[in-house]
Amino acid sequence: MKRLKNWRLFSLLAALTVFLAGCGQEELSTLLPAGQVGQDQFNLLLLSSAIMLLVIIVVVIIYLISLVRFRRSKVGEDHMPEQVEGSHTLELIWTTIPIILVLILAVPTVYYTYKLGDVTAMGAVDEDGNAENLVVDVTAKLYWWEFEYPDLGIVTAQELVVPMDEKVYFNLLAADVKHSFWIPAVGGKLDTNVENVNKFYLTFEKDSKNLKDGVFYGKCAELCGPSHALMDFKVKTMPRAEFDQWVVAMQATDGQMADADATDGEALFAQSCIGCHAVSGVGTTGAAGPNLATFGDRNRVAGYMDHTEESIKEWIKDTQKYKPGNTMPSFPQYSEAELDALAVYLMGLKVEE
Amino acid sequence: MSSVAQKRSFGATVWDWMTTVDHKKIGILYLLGGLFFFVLGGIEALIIRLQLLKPNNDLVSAGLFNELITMHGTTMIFLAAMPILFGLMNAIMPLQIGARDVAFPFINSLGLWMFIFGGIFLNLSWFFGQVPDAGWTSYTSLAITSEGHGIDFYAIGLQIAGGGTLMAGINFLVTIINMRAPGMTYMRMPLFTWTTFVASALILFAFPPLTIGLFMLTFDRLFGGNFFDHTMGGNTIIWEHIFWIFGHPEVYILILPAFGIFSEVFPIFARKRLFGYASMVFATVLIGFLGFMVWAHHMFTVGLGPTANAIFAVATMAIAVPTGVKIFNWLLTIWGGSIKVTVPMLYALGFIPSFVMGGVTGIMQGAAPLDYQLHDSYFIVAHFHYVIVGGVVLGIFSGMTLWWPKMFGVMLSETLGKWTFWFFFIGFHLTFLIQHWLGFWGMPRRVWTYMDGQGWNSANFISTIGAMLMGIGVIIFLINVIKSHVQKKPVPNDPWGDGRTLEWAIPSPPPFYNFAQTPLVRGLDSVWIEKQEGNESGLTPAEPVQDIHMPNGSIIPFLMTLGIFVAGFGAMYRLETSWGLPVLVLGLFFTFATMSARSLKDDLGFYVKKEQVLKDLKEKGGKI
Amino acid sequence: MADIQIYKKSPVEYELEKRRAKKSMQAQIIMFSLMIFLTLVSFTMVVAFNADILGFSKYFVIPILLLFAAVQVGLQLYYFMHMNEKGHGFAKLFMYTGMLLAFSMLLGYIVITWW
Amino acid sequence: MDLNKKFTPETWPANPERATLEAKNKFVGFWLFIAGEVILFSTLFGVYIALKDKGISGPEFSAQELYELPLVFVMTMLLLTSSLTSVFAMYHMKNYNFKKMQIWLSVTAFLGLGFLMLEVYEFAHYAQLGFTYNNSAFSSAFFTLVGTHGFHVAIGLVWITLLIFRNAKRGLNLYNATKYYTFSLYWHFIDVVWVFIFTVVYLMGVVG
Ligand code: HEA
Ligand code: HEA
Ligand code: HEC
Ligand code: CUA
Ligand SMILES: [Cu+2]
Repeated sequence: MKRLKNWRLFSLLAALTVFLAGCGQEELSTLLPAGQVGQDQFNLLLLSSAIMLLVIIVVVIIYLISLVRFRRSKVGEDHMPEQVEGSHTLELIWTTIPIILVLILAVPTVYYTYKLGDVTAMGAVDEDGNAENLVVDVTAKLYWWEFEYPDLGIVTAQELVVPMDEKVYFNLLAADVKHSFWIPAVGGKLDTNVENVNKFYLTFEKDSKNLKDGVFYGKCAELCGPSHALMDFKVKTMPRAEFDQWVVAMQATDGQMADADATDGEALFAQSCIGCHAVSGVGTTGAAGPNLATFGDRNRVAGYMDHTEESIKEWIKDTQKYKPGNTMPSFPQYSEAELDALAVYLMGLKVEE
Repeated sequence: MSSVAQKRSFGATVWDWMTTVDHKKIGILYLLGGLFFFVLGGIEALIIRLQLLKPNNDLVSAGLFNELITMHGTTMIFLAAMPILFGLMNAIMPLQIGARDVAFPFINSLGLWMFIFGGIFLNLSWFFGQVPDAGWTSYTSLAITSEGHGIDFYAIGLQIAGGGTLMAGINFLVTIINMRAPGMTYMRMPLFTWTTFVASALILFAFPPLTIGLFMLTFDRLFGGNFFDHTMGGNTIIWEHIFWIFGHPEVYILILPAFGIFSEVFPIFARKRLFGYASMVFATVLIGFLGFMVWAHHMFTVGLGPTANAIFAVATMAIAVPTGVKIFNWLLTIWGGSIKVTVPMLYALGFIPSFVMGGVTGIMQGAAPLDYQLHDSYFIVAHFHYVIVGGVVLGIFSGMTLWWPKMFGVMLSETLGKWTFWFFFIGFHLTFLIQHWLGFWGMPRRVWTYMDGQGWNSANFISTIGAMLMGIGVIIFLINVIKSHVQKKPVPNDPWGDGRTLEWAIPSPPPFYNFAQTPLVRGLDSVWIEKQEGNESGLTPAEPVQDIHMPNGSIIPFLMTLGIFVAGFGAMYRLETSWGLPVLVLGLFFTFATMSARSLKDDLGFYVKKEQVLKDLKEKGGKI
Repeated sequence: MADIQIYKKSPVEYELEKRRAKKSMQAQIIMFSLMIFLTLVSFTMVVAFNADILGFSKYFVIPILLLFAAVQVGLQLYYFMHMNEKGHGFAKLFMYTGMLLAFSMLLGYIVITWW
Repeated sequence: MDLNKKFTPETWPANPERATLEAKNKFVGFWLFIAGEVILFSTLFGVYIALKDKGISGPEFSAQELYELPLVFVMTMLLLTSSLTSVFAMYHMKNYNFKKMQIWLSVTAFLGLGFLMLEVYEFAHYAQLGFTYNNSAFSSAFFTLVGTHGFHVAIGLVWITLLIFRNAKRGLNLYNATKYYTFSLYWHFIDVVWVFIFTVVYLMGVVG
């Protein structure tokens, strides 16, 4: 109990300094956690910052005092200091106190390590054999993200859609080189290795609708080639009911046709793009390009460009210019009209209202 | 006529430096080579910072940026910081223990040339247009798929330079074990010698894993190995383990000698014996030992599981304790002293708060769950520049200014030195302090650009300005060096007035045999003791003046390394050219031939005659 | 540094030294036989294990194999490489440190971090 | 130091391998080098253990099926015996008996050569079966670990051959005594590594 109280005091102190220096933006700052995992980590940050601040303050105080008091200009040119050998008492003190400080940090560290690493509930099923928890399979590819919901039979890309206030479990894997999956505002990262599946969970407790762009930002945190910096993704969080609606809408995209004004684009797309890009949300992972079933609902093109028809056209014309090293071919042969048609068609691919 | 003479003497000078086995000259070559690469790596850093000056900047392309960070990190760690420290160790450590030379002068020179050729090999990649681009850590899924020969330059270049490092490490160890002057017991050794010893032991144990790792990387890329190809059963995580089993001790190889330098500087300029000498030694050894037990703290997010993460987290935090002991001992050394703020002292004073700030963020990263957020963000960049620049680089500058007169016989200007310090110090904090927050705000490291509207603009701007200030500081330092060497005022044995260890009792620069008579050491800070007792020379000889045995110079180390260097190119182009294989074989054969030449020819060195020593003594004023 | 002092041993000393050398030679031969013996046992054990003669479990055989290897290495180091003699303090220090580090690295690498 | 200084068994120092400072340096340096090699080989062992039986080589190329113990046993005996012969050689060196030392060292070299030939045969045999370096992660790790050891043996052979011929005429002195001695250390260390190779790679591989 007592420790808890001290803890609060420290937190307050640390929080103050951190806040004074600014907290960053809600959709991607680790200082404004939007879920339990991020919150746990933030608490650890506060605790450790407080300890570290204390250490720094103590060191700096001793340092400044000796600097002020023992300058040669002050003690005199001929002053001969006493040649002290050492002091066992002092040595004992400055061994013990750091040990205590480290222990104070070590206990919650170990606790949270196990807590955040606990994925035993991942495979749990209820009586009917349905999964109790939402599981998302994440596949990281050069330079885009694929999100499959294996229990729901749907797949999407670039924008992760998740329900709020429940644990969402993730299977992480890389398809080519190593990447790392990070949603700063929601929780820490976990690498997507090439040879094994990593598992962890996150909880999302803030509705992304209220954010600046209506999404949380996700990042690739492991150097993966020239366009590593552009390997962003977005996260939409919504109440469970809304999520369920979204899932139903996704499941209904199978075989759906475009509106009348986009049939030209649809034809073109079927001709050259469908080999890599699915336009139905029903399916599994493994496509060569991102699933575009929800393309119209997104707010970025290729993860980072503005979500406008202009960007789409630019992108299709010269993909390497916008994401060097990515695996989509450019289509410079398309006329302005054809590009327009494609853009209109793509913008029309929506499952949300 | 005169120009011919001059030319010949120039050639002779070059030959002299190429064949030298004198530890002081080798030290100078290490230092100059390291400084060259420091400026190179610094220029790369400046370009990195300029690219990140504003959002969506396009000063450099994405590919080039990755090449720049890789080469910046690799150059700074392997070719700048370590060699400069080696330079100081080489030049000073034998003097501190009263030795005439290092244990293996020949191998010393071999190590030097391997560093230089390895560095050249690595940097030739710029001229071939195929530059390493997978980060200085070269994680293998990316490093294996990276096209061109960039990563090959990295693997082979580091292999060559790393071999040299290993030799230097063994050489220092044996020197300290065997060549101490009479009376120089282990517990009387200056702390710089101690840290050299421990850092060399770390080299001995940390570099073999790197050798293996680089070997596997080379073979995977060039000879069809499958260590890291998961489709063939390989495993990329092996590389991460091996790299960090090497990599974490490596950072202590860098910082411990810097700690040693500060442990010399504080007593000299506070006129006070180092506080808690024995605990300083113990802490050094402990840090070195623990350094091997924490490598997985770089891999918290790899998915090793909570047990591994928890164990390595706690082990990591333990390092705070011995490091804290050192910090407080330094504080208590200046406490009650008589502090004179010269340039070396200025760096040492700047070091304390800077390093503590970097060290404590290291402990924060050690808290594994917190590191899930911090890892691969700019927070990490901030942490390690705080410990490296705030610790190692300040240590290097401190040590260079402290021993420059001893090594070159030239005093650097104090005024310019202070300008350098303030520009560098302020620039340093400006550059890296704000990066902690960039990390908190979600900015990953190794990004070549960033979009507007993420709240990172002004922080990056400030950071870049800071880097420019650091650049100005370094330029002033270079000007200082040139200016001081042009003026070239003679320097006394102990230019700082309060030298405590043996190197301050002999001329600056010392004669090539260092000590006319091997000194007798009567305690810690032996020169200080002698002077307190009224012995103005600071030395008590342990032997009469007699003939001195010295090793012969040799061009073989240079040639031996040249062979390896050539072989490296052969290996790299073996697959796509017809000349690759023959060149590889030829290079290795050449190296082997020079090796045999060395072992077949008895090289017993020569003697400096007693009369010569006496004559030198007289010229220098009769004192030893 | 220079030349070493040439010192002529007295006949008694000389004999003594010779005898000592002989004795240590004998010890070395005994140790060698021990090593051969351990090797033989190791190989036989494995052959027997494979032929299912003895019915040992794998988890019994492997530790024994490793133990025998460790003993052999100790014998090599102490008898053949003379680590038991004077003037080998630093050799011991570095060999033990090296082995300790190697051991803990392998332990950490294989046991706690490998999946 | 005078190279041509001739010794008699009576004047020959008790520890000729570290009688001068240069010799002491080499002696210490070589031990340190060996300590470094300990780490080098344990890294290789770690890699091997992690990659054992990994890859697409197929069941006929699993450690259990592949290795042939009789061959390994012969190799082991050769190497162990060569360790003993080099001990004999050092015994004679301490007694200033140059001729006998040279003879025993030659025996050592021959035994080492026998070992190396068998290893070459073993590798060639595996390659013939299709188990080549490029076959799988397992094969790369196997050949690298065992091959690095074999490479050390080869270096040792070249070294001792050079020593034997080079000094045949000049006899034993304090300059080359250290060289002989460090060679014997090196040779024993190679044996130490082999003990672990036959245990960890072959025996444990066959046990499965
Ligand atoms: C000279 C170099 C140097 C030094 C000395 C250190 C010192 C330390 N480092 Fe750092 N580190 C690097 C160089 C260095 N590091 C580099 C280059 C990287 C990045 C590599 C890459 O990914 O590219 C890195 C990365 C790195 C990571 C990985 C982060 C990540 O990628 O996720 C971690 C994690 O634990 C870490 C921890 C530590 C710790 C605990 C120390 C400790 O030794 C610090 C100890 C010091 C103190 C703590 C201060 C003094 C102590 C006191 C005043 C006593 C009281 C203190 C307390 C009670 C806390 N470092
Ligand atoms: C010893 C190690 C060391 C040192 C000293 C430095 C020094 C500096 N580093 Fe660092 N850095 C690393 C080691 C080091 N670095 C490593 C290991 C990485 C990780 C790489 C990776 O991710 O793989 C890294 C990465 C790194 C990054 C992150 C890149 C990224 O993740 O995208 C940045 C960005 O700010 C940076 C900046 C700097 C700056 C501004 C300095 C400054 O302190 C430099 C100061 C020096 C100068 C400014 C020189 C100026 C000289 C002149 C101007 C000379 C002009 C004169 C003539 C031409 C005659 N470095
Ligand atoms: C060879 C496979 C391939 C083909 C053919 C292909 N693409 Fe792509 N496409 C990709 C890949 C891979 C990406 C992801 C690129 C990245 O972000 O790194 C992508 C990304 C996109 C995006 C951005 C997706 C998003 O979620 O923001 C659009 C839009 C797009 N492609 C449209 C098209 C159109 C239109 C065509 C046909 C004219 C086409 N693609 C043909 C592979 C392909
Ligand atoms: Cu994917 Cu960085
Ligand atoms: Cu580390």
